[in-house]
Amino acid sequence: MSGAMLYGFCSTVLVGLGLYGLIVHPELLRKILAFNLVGGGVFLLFGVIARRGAAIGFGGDPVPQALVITGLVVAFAATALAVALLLRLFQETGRAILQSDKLTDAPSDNSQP
Amino acid sequence: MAFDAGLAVLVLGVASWTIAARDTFAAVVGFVAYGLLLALIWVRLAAPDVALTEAAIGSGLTGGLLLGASARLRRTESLAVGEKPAAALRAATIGLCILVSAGLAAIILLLPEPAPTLAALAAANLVATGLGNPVTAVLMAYRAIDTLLEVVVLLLSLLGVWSLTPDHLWGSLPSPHYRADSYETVTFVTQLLAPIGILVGIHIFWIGSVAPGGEFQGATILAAMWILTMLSGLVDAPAVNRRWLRLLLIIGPVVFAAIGLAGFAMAGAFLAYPTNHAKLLILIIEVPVTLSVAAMLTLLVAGPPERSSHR
Amino acid sequence: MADFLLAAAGFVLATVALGLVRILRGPGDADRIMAAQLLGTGGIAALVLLAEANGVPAAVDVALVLALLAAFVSVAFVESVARSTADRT
Amino acid sequence: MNLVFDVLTVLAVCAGAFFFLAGTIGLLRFPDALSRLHALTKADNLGLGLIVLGLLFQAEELFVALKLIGVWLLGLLAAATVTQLIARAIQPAGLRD
Repeated sequence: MSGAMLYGFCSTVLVGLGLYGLIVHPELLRKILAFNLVGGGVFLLFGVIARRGAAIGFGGDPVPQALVITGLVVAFAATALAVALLLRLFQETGRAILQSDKLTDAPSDNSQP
Repeated sequence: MAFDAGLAVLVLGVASWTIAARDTFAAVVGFVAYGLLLALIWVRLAAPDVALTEAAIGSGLTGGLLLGASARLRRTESLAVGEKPAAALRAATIGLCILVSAGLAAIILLLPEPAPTLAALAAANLVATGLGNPVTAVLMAYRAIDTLLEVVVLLLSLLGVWSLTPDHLWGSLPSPHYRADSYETVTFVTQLLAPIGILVGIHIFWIGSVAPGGEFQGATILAAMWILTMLSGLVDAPAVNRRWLRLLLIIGPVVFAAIGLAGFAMAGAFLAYPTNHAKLLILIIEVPVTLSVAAMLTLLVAGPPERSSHR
Repeated sequence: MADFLLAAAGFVLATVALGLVRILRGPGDADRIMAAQLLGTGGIAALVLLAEANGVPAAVDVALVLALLAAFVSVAFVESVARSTADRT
Repeated sequence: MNLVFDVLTVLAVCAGAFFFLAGTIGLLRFPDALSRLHALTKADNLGLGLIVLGLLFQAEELFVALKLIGVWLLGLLAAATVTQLIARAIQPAGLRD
């Protein structure tokens, strides 16, 4: 197995890990973090495909590499927007988590075990 | 090979930590480390351009943004306890994630041989663009429309962030936590670092035409230095309704689109460059785009206006 | 020479990764920042070693950017810790 | 001459790697935060410095050598900032003086 393939499998696990965090964490900031983790995994997958396309003296196919650069910038823009929305939500409601309906509005300190 | 295996294990460990950590702040620390390790992997994958972007945006700027957010949300953390989904749901989620990972892994195993590549095409037309770096050529010439749209996406997300401003604060300054009463150490470091950082930013931007680097990487460094001067209280964040700020934000996309339209007259298509002047035109686009992108990134981190201008 | 430098990069990364246990254990934010700082420096060292070992001179630029952003992130780190501590008291 | 440079590189890089190891062990084993900070600075300043020094012997262009030194100086600056700020933050007196 080549180094590139190794990173390919690494990227698939990263996507799975991030997806798990995205679904399971109730805190919205943790969801944003997990989303970025998934992003990193997807970009890495692109990188592996670019590396496989190495030809005529280039270490990799420049087209997927350029796509990843675009993707990183757009992911940052999405993250910044998500963080701004989250902070605004926090200002309005005092909460930064997704809560189930059955919980009451008033935050109580005895929720800790 | 052993190095690659070690690096892969390390990345997976840091990623698991980012998901599993109880404290959000610690998870963000893990995320910054994750970005750093990814930058190393990009070097191993012979993609130094991407490594630069990952180090600058993926780790640095995103890390700074999330750190600020986690600090402001810290008090809510204890509330999240007990809100974790039920064990059955978590088990189902694990199953789903394993399925997704396995599917992706199968795709990797089934990738066609020999791998399709556009490297030869990119190289063949490199001379016509006057550039030496194929990645920059893709970004600025072959797929210039993607890059134009990317700048527009940045601008739109900034508009999205600004639209979260409460009515009475419109026209005021972003983010309350950039205080003037910062530590002297931070002020000193900023005074030392900012000029060097601006030089490095310009260097990274300038070499982008022949070597790894380019406008987005350079712009990110410039943005980081601007944010640093705000963090240290040396300069205040600009009020969002300043005319110079608005001009700075739109000059990049406007010049880009204008030269794109001029492509109809000069070479017969949108964003087509006449053969002899391609490099000059690309440079004319890149300088204002770098400045605009730097301003957009800075303001995206600073967030919506939150305080009035007179203190 | 390339093999030696690659091995050195791996060694430095492995040691600083050990330091990451500090992030896990804490106990305080200060220790977490220290561990992250150590990982940052180790990552920079690994990058310059890789630049020479892989013959990718551009990796030195990556290290330069990383060093610059490390200073930026560390200031953001400390400011946010200071802020959240001030919020709590 | 090349051999001499190679030997110097190996020596300096090994010494640098040693300081990283020492710094990590210190970070893990030292009892309190201030002494851990002390261990950290050794890895930062000397570890990176020696590795950069070792690579300088291999640098073929002046510009690359200057960039390597720049990396080290920036690393020093980041480390010094963090050290200073952490030391201040963990003082029992509080965050600000």
